[in-house]
Amino acid sequence: MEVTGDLRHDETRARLDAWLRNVLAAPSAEIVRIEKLSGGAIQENWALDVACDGNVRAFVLRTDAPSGVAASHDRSKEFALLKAAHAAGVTVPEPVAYCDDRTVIGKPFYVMARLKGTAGGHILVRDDKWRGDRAQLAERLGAELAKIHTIRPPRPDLAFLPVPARPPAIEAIAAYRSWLDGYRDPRPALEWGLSWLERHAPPAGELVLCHRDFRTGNYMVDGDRLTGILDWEFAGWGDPHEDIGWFCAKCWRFGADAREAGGIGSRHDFYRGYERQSGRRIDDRAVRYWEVMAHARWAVIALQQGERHVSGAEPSLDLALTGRRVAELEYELLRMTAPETE
Amino acid sequence: MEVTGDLRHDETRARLDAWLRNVLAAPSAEIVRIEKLSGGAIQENWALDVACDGNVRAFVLRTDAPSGVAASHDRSKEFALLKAAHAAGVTVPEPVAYCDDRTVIGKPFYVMARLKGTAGGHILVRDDKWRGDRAQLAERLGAELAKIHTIRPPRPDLAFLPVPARPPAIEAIAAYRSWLDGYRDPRPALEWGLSWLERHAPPAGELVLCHRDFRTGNYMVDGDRLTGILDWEFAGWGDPHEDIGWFCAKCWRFGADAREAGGIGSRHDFYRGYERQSGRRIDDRAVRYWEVMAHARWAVIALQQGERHVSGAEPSLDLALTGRRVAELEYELLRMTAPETE
Amino acid sequence: MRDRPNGADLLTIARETFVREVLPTLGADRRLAGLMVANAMAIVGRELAAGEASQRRELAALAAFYGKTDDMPDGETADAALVQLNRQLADDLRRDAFRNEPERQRKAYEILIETARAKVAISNPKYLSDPNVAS
Amino acid sequence: MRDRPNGADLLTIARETFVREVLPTLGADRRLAGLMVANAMAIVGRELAAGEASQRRELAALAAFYGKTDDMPDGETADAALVQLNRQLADDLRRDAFRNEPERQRKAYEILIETARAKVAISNPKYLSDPNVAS
Repeated sequence: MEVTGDLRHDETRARLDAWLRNVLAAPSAEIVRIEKLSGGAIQENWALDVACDGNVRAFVLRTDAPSGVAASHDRSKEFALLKAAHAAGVTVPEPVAYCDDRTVIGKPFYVMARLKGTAGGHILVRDDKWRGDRAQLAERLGAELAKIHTIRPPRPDLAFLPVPARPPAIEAIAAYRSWLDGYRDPRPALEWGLSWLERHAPPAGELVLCHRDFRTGNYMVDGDRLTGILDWEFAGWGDPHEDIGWFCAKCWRFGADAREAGGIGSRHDFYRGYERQSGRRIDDRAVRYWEVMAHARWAVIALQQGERHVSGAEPSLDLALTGRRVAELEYELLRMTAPETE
Repeated sequence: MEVTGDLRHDETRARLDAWLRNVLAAPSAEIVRIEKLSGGAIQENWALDVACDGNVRAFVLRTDAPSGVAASHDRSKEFALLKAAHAAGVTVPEPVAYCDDRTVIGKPFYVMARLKGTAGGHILVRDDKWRGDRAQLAERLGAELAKIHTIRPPRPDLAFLPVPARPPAIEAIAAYRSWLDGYRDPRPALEWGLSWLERHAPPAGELVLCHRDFRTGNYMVDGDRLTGILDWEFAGWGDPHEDIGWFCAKCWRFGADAREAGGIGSRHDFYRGYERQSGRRIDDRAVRYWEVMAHARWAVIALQQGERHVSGAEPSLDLALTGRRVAELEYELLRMTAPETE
Repeated sequence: MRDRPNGADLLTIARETFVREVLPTLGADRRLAGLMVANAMAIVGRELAAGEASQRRELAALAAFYGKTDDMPDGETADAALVQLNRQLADDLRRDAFRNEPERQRKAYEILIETARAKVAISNPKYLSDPNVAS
Repeated sequence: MRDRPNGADLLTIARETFVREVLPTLGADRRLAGLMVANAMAIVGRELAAGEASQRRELAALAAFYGKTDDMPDGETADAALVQLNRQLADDLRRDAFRNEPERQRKAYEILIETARAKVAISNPKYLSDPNVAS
């Protein structure tokens, strides 16, 4: 049997229809529209409209893109994370089913509900484009993150997530250094930042499920309403301040630097939402530390993205331009770690 | 009174209508369509449809572009040349009238009949685009050129054309050297070519009206039929072989190098048309000399075009790219003048 | 000798033509691609216009830092020297070698931030002019 | 040290994206502008990829021709030296100075045609590969 990667292929569609009938336990299920969604440098996302029991249901099918960066979970693990978050009351796309059978579309995939709205960071941060209540959204996102952080080890369903042996910051620094050891060029600015991070690393604290890409651009908003937190492929056990720092870091404000919480709200609103939901105080100094780490991490990821293009594995203007963003991330990392501040 | 350069302006159109009524000696004349034609780096050309005596007549209005290169005649002289060619039986757009009155459109202009067909060099030379009889067209163009060359000094109507004191080749070499003296960069390859041309210059012969831009791209073809020779602004007294060489030079074959006559026909067909019409033999060696000169001249013109962009006088990608074509013209010039051939 | 217009000039007019005549006519599904193309042209244009000056500055600063100013290499040799010196600095920083030498630490930082600033001036100069960013 | 992808690589992928995703969608009235943009990007990309090598070759050849090989300048000094040597050659050729020195004449020609060929390899390499042109 030939398996084609293009889901629009007739035979692939027919196999997918059969699989959907089975997982939906429906007498009939037929894909009436299928369309590749843009974005997703690491995964491929397809929008499916499925006629089922007299209704048309909107799904997303998520599978691997031709090449992925390191540290990304495979689809089965991502699906387990999505189920765990859903069970913890986090606003996420409802998980439908995971498929390991490569005879369906040629690679593993899972299906979840398709959310309404936009995730576009540049749209959400710009005053002239989005007119929702930003304070409310920031507070709501803080509360959502607090819910994610209620997921804690040990969790048999998430047993695939390694439990860090050292403090999470030290683990991260080691991982980035290890990657840099295999990278073709020396990056002294990044090394500077990593050594600063090592000197200032917080001790090990309580471990929670960190989303690890919780930021503007990775949640969906429909009008005023948050419809879901997306992109769970980097999640793992870590320091809760890591997610808060990633969300607030300057490199994820899409140019709306004055709104320190993801370019959409004040840090105060976001913190309040988190603190109310969790009943705990945020350690602002720890968050600031993880904002420095955020720039180091994003710089490493941007180097990895650039390398996917440069190596010839996946020639792409988007990846190439991301590679050239490393400069501003290193520059900001240096600005945050000047010798005067020690 | 304000005069605008845009002929689509209502008041300008009304003044143009009045002027047309007068020169056409028509009770009524009204422009029903006016459109700027593309191309024309040196002149602006406008297509006019004029309702006149119950018919719609098709005209071209020709005037100066914002900046022009050296050695181009003003519109009054160009109009005189067009009239002379028309009177000599050359296939040209019928001249209508010249206007020196700057209150009409703000600058001098003239009007001539608008020809049908295409002048596009790349279209005419490509087998997959133009299916006309190329042998016939090449012969016809040879005959047309011979008719142009029947116009000889003295001509009171063309008294503005300087009579060269030295052999035309020597005049040309002196003019290009003089221009190079004012150019910012040294061009040793061009100097090499010009010195070769000086060493091999033919003596003064009979003077004829040279069109000086008689080449594919400057005549109009409608289906199989030649409808007119265009672009008279460079014409002057010179050696008839100059025009023949310009037409046959490799740099004007639009890539169809095997068809030595302008990329559209064989040299033999073109020569035959010329010789039959003129009753004279073409001196092939002289033509080859002028083909070398053609490359030197085109290189100088391309430098001038490039300089219009580089100087900031007229920023233009088209002009900029023409500037970078100098390299291949100098390369060909060198190939035609290798030391072995002396 | 380079012909005119040179690469930087040619790329500038090509980008202007693209932004003025082509980009506004693109369909919504091609606009992002068009903007990325324009951005890449701008980056490369700035890189061309800047030439080798900042590479030379970086090399001179690093060579001075490591006391290797005797003979400054050039061309491909310079590229290799730049990689080698940056490798040395990266290794030293990994080991936190200047931890107890505040003056050397500060000097290394100056080289790093100047180099980073020069790179951002090529890749995204708006980042440097943003009032929220200026130091 | 330059970040990756470097200018030449970035321009190449930008041009590929433009030619593949943007150019085919252009209206007939924008096609010529689009083709010119693609052509300019190709020229600049080749110029970037070629780097300074042919400039250095040209300078070395001219310096040898005029017996000035003692110390080869670099960077902007090299550009100035290249202009000055080309000016000298242009002046000599204007005066036909090598008319009675066939060997020098031939040597000058070799420098000229090699320089011209290197320029065409940047501006229009198809011209060099055309079977009607190859020498």
